[in-house]
Amino acid sequence: MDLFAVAWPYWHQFFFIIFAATAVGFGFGVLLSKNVVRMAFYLVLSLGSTAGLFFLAGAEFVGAMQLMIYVGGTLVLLIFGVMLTAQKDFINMDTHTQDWILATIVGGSLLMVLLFAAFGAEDWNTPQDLTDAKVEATKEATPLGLALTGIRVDTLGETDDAVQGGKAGYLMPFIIVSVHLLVVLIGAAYMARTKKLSHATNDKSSRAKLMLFKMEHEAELLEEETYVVTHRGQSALNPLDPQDDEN
Amino acid sequence: MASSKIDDPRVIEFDVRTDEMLINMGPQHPSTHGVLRLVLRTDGEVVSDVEPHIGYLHRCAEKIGENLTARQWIPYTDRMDYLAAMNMNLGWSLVIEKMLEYDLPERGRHLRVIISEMGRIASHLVAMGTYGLDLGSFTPFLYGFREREKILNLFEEACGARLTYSYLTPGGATADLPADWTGKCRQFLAEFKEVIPELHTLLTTNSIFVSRTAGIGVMSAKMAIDYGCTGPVLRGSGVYHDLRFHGEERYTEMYDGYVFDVICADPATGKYPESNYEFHGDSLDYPEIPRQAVLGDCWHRFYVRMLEVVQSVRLVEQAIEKYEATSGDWGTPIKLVQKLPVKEAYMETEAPRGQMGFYVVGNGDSIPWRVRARSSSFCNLSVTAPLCQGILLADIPAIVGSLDVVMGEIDR
Amino acid sequence: MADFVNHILTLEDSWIGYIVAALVAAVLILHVVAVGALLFIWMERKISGRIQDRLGPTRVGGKFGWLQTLADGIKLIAKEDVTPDLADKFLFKIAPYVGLAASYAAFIALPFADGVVGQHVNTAVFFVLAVLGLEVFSVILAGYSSGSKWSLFGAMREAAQVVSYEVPLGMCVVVPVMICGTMNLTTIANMQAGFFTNWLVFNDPFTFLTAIVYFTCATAGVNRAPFDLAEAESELVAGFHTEYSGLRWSLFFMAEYSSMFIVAALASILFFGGSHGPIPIADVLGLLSLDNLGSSDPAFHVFNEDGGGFFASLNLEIAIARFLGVANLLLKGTIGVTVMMWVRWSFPRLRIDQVMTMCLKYCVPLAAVGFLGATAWQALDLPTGNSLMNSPRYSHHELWTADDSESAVEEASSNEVQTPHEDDTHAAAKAVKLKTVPVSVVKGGGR
Amino acid sequence: MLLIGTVSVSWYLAVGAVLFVLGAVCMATKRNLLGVLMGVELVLNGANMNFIAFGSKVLRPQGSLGLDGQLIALFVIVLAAAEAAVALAIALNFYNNHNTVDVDRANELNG
Repeated sequence: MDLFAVAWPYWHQFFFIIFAATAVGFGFGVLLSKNVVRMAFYLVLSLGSTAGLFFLAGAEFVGAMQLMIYVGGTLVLLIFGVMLTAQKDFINMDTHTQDWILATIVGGSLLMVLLFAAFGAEDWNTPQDLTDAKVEATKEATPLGLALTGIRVDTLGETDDAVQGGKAGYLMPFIIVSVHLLVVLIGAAYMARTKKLSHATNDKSSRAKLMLFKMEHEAELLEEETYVVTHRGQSALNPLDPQDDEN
Repeated sequence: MASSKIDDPRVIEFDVRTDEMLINMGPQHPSTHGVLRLVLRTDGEVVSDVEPHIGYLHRCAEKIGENLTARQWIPYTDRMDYLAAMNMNLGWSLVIEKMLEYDLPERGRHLRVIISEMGRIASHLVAMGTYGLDLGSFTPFLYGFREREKILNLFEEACGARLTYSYLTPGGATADLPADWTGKCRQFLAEFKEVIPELHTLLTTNSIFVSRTAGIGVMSAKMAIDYGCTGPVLRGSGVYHDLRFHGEERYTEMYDGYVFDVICADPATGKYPESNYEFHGDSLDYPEIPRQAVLGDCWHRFYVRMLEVVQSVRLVEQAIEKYEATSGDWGTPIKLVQKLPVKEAYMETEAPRGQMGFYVVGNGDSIPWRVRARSSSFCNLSVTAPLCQGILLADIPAIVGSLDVVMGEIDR
Repeated sequence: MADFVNHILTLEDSWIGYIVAALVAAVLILHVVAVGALLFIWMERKISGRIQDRLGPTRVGGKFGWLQTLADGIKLIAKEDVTPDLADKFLFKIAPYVGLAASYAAFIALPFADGVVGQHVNTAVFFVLAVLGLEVFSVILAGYSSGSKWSLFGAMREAAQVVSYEVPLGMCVVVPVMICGTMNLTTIANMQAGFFTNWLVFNDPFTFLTAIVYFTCATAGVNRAPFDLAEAESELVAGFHTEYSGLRWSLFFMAEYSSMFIVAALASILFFGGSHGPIPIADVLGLLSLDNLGSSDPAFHVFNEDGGGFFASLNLEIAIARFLGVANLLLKGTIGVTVMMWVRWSFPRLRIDQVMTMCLKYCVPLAAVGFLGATAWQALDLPTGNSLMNSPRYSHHELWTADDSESAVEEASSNEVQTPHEDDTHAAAKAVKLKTVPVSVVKGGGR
Repeated sequence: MLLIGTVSVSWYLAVGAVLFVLGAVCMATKRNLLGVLMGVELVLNGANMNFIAFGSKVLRPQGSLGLDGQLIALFVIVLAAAEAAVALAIALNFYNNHNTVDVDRANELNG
């Protein structure tokens, strides 16, 4: 019963292992799967687990944004692309063996370097007491939003000008990114536009224009071939109606 | 010719292109009205080509007609346009009567007007309801069917059947209307008039409905004539043609003394005839034609049907009065083994879906030598392919639904 | 909750308490999802029946056909689970679970009442929307893996539609966040306590507009008519679930109905007062006053911390208040769902280009107008709904102070109702003195 | 071991490193253009993980990057969305012009 009675301060580790395992595991899924649709699905799960890790590290807003923009937006776009191009030959594409060998060697050595770096620094590897982690988490996204407008609430008390200058706001990058997004928006719209615009009428869609075009076209024909469409009150010359009786 | 002068807007080039898909829409598909099969060639949502395939409901009705006597074949006409079986009976009856040069008594004539116009109302109600269904609106369908049920109840009282009546026969009808039938019919019409504005609210003037149908599937008058379209499809394109006015004398004299309008927009003004019909006190106000609607589009075809229902109500009201004013014989059905003369006869009638023609050749026997039917839906369906080029996938149910085809009539 | 369980078991801060609490929360939410879906499907049938002049289910389970959905569920479980030959079997089988998991997970951060929430997430607004947005993957995977062209069409439509509609949806959601100065749904709901004039929908004309746009976009976001293009019956047979049958098919519907409820509940939290009724009954009865709102307040626990027996430790007043709150929210969510059903059975379906036009040409500009207008309204300090009623409002002010570098966040003046003038001047004075930045832009009543 | 010890920044960095390397290898080995794109996304996420870990006050109350980590991660997410949109447009154009998504076939500029 001792085990039950003991407080268990390992929630962070517990969820860390779950999320890290899914993130890395499905990351491997992306790498090893041959089917491009399944790759996309594994990527969704991997990035979703990464969002879980963000939550765990106290970056709730970034985690939510990861889910919303990255997983909910970017990856849907990616899957859209996959579906548009997933023809029979391209769903499963094998990798050449020499590519695998080369990539494994390079990737393995890179991983070694990165891991050594990650665990090498004493400061980074110092375990922290995480029992009160939840309280310590950044509570709101407001500091982030203020930082984007150039106000840093975490350096307000800072008297050292150098530190304050070093922790400046992000107004400029924010504007640059906004402009960048606008450019991308216009660029994407430009790339996916219809190349040849149909001739100008004041109608909305090209479909309606097509209809109008047909009608115009046929109105000319109608005159030439002396088809007369009659209406009540007019003299009837309807080709379907040789008797021409009037009620 | 003209296409060289104007840039052809059919040529639309997309930068992002996807692969063409060949898709079977039907014969088992919720919106193809029975067993119509459309083979679509699509690029994403844009349909480049549609080819209708028919024949899934072929039952050799015409050949069977060459092995049965004229009266025996009536049940087979029921199964052609099964939504307007009364009008099919009428067409066959008239052509046999024409062959036999039989003249119907006055009471029978009014009875036929009542029955065939009620059949038209019932058929248009289904057309209206299923059109709503095609566009994703379920409720009008049941509203339409609720009213249709009342008509079917009346028909059931008259002939005992609710779908395949075999009521009108060459020579008249199998029986006279029951004693208090006309009273019930009057009551139905009074109730039904209240419902018509509801249906207009649910569909005709609904802005989503208008945006789904107006400007879609525009068919010019010439095209409608060229493809042999008839009925509301033809009149929706602004061609003033209704066999009840312009048909053979043997058919039009059935409507002698009746006052009603042919629902057809004037192509010059785009306006429908002013309604001079008293509609529960007020003169019936037709709903406004929406700005987006072009003469000959899906909306107009639908609208023509909706207004024709009102004219049918008007006709039935007059017919009931005339029917009650006359007495005596309603016509005797011909004998089961009536010998047909050695001659041929062809006659078209204005069925709800268009001109339904029957052709019969007699050889002196009671069994006709040749029987053929001219189906209105067949010609109406033939415009599907030209109308459905370069449209969106969702417009196909809108266009096919507005043509209101019944496969039983096409495949026979 | 966890503390309470540990108290009962006389354990100090044991993990058992947390597990039990988590299980209880999970099971409760599961009930909302599953029973809610049963109820909503029944409601859909009844409502559609009444709209169409018929009765709907009448036989199973008594007079009103209460158990019709359950009977259907049993039928669906008994049906064969068909997997088409051409399907990508793994993805085909897993797709319905993805959708259900997404809409289930979104409930985690949804506060049913003040303090009744699976997990406090400070960015709950976006968490709910983000997790709900993951539902699109289930549709895409189902559509793609079915090996049917109709399903693929449905999936493509869904992908295009949902990604587009998240833009105006996000913009609408930002408005209450901006007015309340927080993304915490509990706080947003609490700020609308009191009379219904406190509801953000009546805050100013622009929030009213935003609420309407939000509801439209939410309807589109959860694929309900007239935006149900992904399963457009008359065009695509059944869209993405054409090839599904049996239990897997019903899972799609469970996910659909529970996400309908989530967006409706989110609408009621963001714009319609959340768990607070139009009239503060709990306040009038003296069960709960606006003064002690705020779930972070330790005095505001249903179960007293000092242990004792079950009933002794139960804080009855707060429990009743919370019960009323949950009932309020469920009622409001159900009303929202009913409106969606009403719309579904009245209107035809839009075409895909019209859906896109609706989003990009109408919803996005309107949401932008609503956002800018609401911002201007706040900035110009124009009269709001509650200032006309002169009803007090729970205020939530956060001040980032210089001497609080440890947590960077301090909740100041959260547990008392202050008149805005006092509050503002107080904050301003503090801001000057301590170089603090008053963040919240809340305005109270009594202007 | 991990369960008994506590999670430090290093563990997050390790996850980030693994994701990064997986993404890099994915970029190198996949022949499908969209597979390469997925590798890019993984790499970006691996990098993001580092920013979050360094910026986390939970993991390292003293000497953390503070808000900067989260802010940079936000920028990365937003720019990744833009990147994906452009890359997708390129991929679709490539597919339209060459009727393939095999990156090995994109060798027209190969002297």
